[in-house]
Amino acid sequence: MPTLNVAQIEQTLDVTCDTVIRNEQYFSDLDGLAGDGDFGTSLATGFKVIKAELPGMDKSAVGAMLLKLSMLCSKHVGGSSGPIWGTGFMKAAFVSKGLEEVTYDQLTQMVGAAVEGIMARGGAVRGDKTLLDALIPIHEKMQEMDGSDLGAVLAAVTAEADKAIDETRTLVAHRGRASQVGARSANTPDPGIVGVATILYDWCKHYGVDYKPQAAELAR
Amino acid sequence: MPTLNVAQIEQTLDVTCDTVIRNEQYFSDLDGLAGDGDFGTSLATGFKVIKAELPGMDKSAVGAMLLKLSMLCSKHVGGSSGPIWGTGFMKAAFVSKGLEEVTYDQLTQMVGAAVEGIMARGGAVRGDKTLLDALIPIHEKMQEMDGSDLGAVLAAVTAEADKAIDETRTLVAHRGRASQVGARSANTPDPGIVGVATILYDWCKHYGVDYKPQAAELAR
Amino acid sequence: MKKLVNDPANFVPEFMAGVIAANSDLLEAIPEFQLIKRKNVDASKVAIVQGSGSGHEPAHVMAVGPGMLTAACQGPVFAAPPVDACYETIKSVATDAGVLVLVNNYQGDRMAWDMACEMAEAEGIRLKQFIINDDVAVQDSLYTVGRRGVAGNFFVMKACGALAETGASLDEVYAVAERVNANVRTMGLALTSCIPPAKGTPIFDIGDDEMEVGVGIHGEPGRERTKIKPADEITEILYKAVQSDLPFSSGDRVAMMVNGLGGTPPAELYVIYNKAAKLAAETGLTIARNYVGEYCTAIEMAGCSLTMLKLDSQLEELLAAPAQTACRIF
Amino acid sequence: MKKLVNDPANFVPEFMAGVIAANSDLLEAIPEFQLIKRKNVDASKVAIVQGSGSGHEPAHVMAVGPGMLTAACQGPVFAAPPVDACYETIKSVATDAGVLVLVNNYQGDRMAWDMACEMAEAEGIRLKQFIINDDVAVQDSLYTVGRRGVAGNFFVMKACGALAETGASLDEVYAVAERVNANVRTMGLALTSCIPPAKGTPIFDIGDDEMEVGVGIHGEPGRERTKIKPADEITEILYKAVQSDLPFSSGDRVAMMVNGLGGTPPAELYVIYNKAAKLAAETGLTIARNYVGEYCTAIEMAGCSLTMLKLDSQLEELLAAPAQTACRIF
Ligand SMILES: Nc1ncnc2c1ncn2[C@@H]1O[C@H](COP(=O)(O)OP(=O)(O)O)[C@@H](O)[C@H]1O
Ligand SMILES: Nc1ncnc2c1ncn2[C@@H]1O[C@H](COP(=O)(O)OP(=O)(O)O)[C@@H](O)[C@H]1O
Ligand SMILES: [Mg+2]
Ligand SMILES: [Mg+2]
Ligand SMILES: [Mg+2]
Ligand SMILES: [Mg+2]
Repeated sequence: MPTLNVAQIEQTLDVTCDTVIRNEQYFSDLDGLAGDGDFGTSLATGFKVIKAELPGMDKSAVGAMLLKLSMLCSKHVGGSSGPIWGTGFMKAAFVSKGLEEVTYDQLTQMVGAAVEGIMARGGAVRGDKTLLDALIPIHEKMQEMDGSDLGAVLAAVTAEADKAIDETRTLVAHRGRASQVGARSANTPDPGIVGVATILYDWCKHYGVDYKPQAAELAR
Repeated sequence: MPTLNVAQIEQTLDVTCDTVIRNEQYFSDLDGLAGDGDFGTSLATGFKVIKAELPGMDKSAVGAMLLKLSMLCSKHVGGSSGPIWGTGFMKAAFVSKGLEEVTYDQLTQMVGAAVEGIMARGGAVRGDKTLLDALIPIHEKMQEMDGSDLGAVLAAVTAEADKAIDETRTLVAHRGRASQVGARSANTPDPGIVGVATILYDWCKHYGVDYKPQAAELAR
Repeated sequence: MKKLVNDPANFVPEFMAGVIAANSDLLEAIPEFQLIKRKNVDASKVAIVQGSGSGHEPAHVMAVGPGMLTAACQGPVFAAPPVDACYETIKSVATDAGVLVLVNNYQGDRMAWDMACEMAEAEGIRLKQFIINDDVAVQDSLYTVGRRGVAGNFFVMKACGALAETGASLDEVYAVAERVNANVRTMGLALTSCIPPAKGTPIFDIGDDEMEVGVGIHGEPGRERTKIKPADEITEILYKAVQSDLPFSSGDRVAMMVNGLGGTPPAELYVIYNKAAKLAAETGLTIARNYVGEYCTAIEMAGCSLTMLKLDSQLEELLAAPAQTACRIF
Repeated sequence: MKKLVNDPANFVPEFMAGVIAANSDLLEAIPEFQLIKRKNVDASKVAIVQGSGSGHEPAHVMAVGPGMLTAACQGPVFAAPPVDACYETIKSVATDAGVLVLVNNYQGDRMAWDMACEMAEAEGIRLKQFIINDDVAVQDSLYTVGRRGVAGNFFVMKACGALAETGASLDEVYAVAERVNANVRTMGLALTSCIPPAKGTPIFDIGDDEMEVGVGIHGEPGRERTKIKPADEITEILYKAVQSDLPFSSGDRVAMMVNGLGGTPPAELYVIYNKAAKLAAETGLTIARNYVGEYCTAIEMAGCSLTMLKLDSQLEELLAAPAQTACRIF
């Protein structure tokens, strides 16, 4: 069974930084449709710092690196995204505390812990039209699969996030700023879900995993 | 020799009201080029009141009617135009005080008195790029002519005002708000001169006097 | 982008440096956390803190001063401050009498302050958190995070700040926050969009002949988009939404605020006040205090909001008490 | 037209009615002449009056109150008031101590006030007229009517108002007007045009990437049209024009004002102040008092002006004296 070590996860995070920084404007524009237009900037501000600090971070364990990431989110990401992403990384860090590499099962548990933490932090549930509508099915899909082919897992979870964009598009948001505009959040994609899907799709491209995007926001 | 009685002058003033009211926006737009864009509105505000009050005014003498007109300008015309036009009408009223009709010579004196009054009020001289650059040559032309054919006089003074538009166009204003923008008032027509010329040209049309306008601002 | 800015990334620190430079007798900053606090905090009195996205000036960092906030931190434009800035804000003014944390009801602000409060309490700091939600434009239901906190926030800060100056206890100051919030209602309207400096483009599009009724102070869509109406009709829409919601009724004494959203000049706000005062008289309300100007802006958005607060004698006294912030006329 | 207005013809009377409704304890109006005056004028003190076009709020009618103007009248937007309004303004507050008529240097205002003053003097009213001309953008020469009166006007009103309250004579108040005017300089900058309600369209056109340096408060063209520059460079342009003109030099104590032109939000004004304060420090100036906000607007124009006043100890006292107008925060 394949495992992921600190260096491999660092690499993935570095790709994530690039994705977030490159999409600053696009993510903010999406947030402008039913929100307040800061999602891209908030995230990119933090990930610019993460990108810069990643090389020098404590690499003694996966958990140590993720805890530092969580702290950088608390410090440099404003808006709802700071607490949400900060909480997610923190919970995943707790699961991977002291581990120099993580197994597929541990990885799945990390995602599960992040999902639970985010739900507790913001009170959102599935169907509230937040990035949890991507993360929850991703976690379920990871539980279903055995992890022998990480490429296949990546393609499968990207597909979940991709699907979530279109499946939630017509919903009315029940959490976050978008929920305060009532019916007018319907027929706009949720920027958080698009963000998660875009990150995963960029991982596919980076690792040479073949994936054909469906939602307009991915296939642009 | 033809004379002009109160009713005839009233008629001319009524035509003037229509001209000023119709050109409110255009005159303001011209004033926006190097001034503050209120010339049309200031003038039209006053002439709307004049138009309404004209029928009920004291018609015992030309002077009495013009004095009332002057007072309405002081009361209802804001900006520089209030004192300028108010002073002009007032000085003309003094010359025509108690007269039920005026001769051509008296008419010429009235215009001369208005010119002097306006010069004293605002300190402008010929060439300062104000409506005096129309009124001064008009007064001189009236002194040259004998007034036996009032239609010919009207055509001739309209031509003076018309010429003044183009002759002053390239000048830098030395009086009024436009003077405070320095060289940037050059190559814009003076709204006051255009106003005088437009009124006279409309008189030509109303009284069936043939006149071919030269300046772009008249021939529009 | 028609703005007086340098590098947009420095917009918030630079304007905050300007606020401090202009008020160095009264205020000091901790730039690392985009935090402004009063000089000489009195440890025997309740401290009042707040912190939210930037772009609403004079709210929130410019509301710091005697009789108002004790400290406040700013996030980036329209984004809640990072968690650690919130935490440091509480810590920087934590008094023996305790800290009242006033949070406008946005999920981002709430989560950040929740985390910060947990951290501060873990260190033994005594505090209470209160959530402000005066925006009637939000059609509340079980499935949303509830109404937004908007210009009514001013009255909560003012009343709490005045009461804290008297040496009242944390519970007493908290109770006044509750009473103000329960009696204050706001509704906003936008004529134009606005441009967050870092975004560089308008936050939403709106036609030349359109207005957004019930807009949020971050440009969030409101109740509806309609053709621009005359000022009196606009005032009626805002007034009815606010008046009917509490409801305010005949005999009530109220404070009325016409708040400019940033791009609307003073004279237009008085055109709105003129009509709103007439409508209040028709309802039988007495306007005991009025506020016309910029209190909670949305960068340079053109538009306004109308706020009414139902007064009792204590609130009336608290509003009348002296206070001082970075906003001055003379 | 993105404005909170009803019939544009009623814009000025309606906003003035709003100002009176919001300040009925302090002020009263004579609507026929678009005139606002203080209640309870003290006949033993010098009265100070002003009147100019509307669209500059809080100047000029909103500057009426104890320690500021005694009365003011408004013309239509951007047009001097009619002669008879000026005359009635003088008459309405004429005191035994005399009237100081403060006129901003525009030909329209000057002619109207000249005529009004002649009429008032003919009736035996004691008065003096003073012309304010602080705008350094105007390249003065024998052939113009001279520099415009802009935001520096605030300091003339404030100093004269404070001195008049002490019971000073007309000559003494006039002398202070002279001293303030001799020591105050202003330069403005526009990012956008503005729309007089009755005109309905912008007063001038300006490109999306352009700014107008030295703009007048009625949108009059300034010294030059350039590409938009960063806030710090803009501040340098304004500062240098103002500083070098008097000139202000090392060791001077000054009052500094960053005035918003109507459409620029508070935070941006503080970005300008932040840089201007640094430049002043480099010159060796001490900013004894500062003013950041809207004092003299050009309807909803985006942009600002920078004003500096060189202080002496009497002026510093006069600026610090209490005053009250229709503009309030609390
Ligand atoms: N309570 C919540 N739980 C989980 N995710 C949320 C929650 N609220 C908002 N989000 C996610 O955050 C995104 C918006 O982030 P951001 O723009 O930073 O927040 P804000 O609403 O404070 O401006 C949304 O698109 C949504 O996916
Ligand atoms: N000193 C003056 N003497 C005569 N006419 C003048 C003078 N100043 C300005 N004008 C005329 O008045 C016109 C502008 O009028 P108006 O827009 O009402 O004045 P303001 O400059 O006060 O806005 C100018 O086009 C010019 O013809
Ligand atoms: Mg957002
Ligand atoms: Mg004009
Ligand atoms: Mg946000
Ligand atoms: Mg004018």
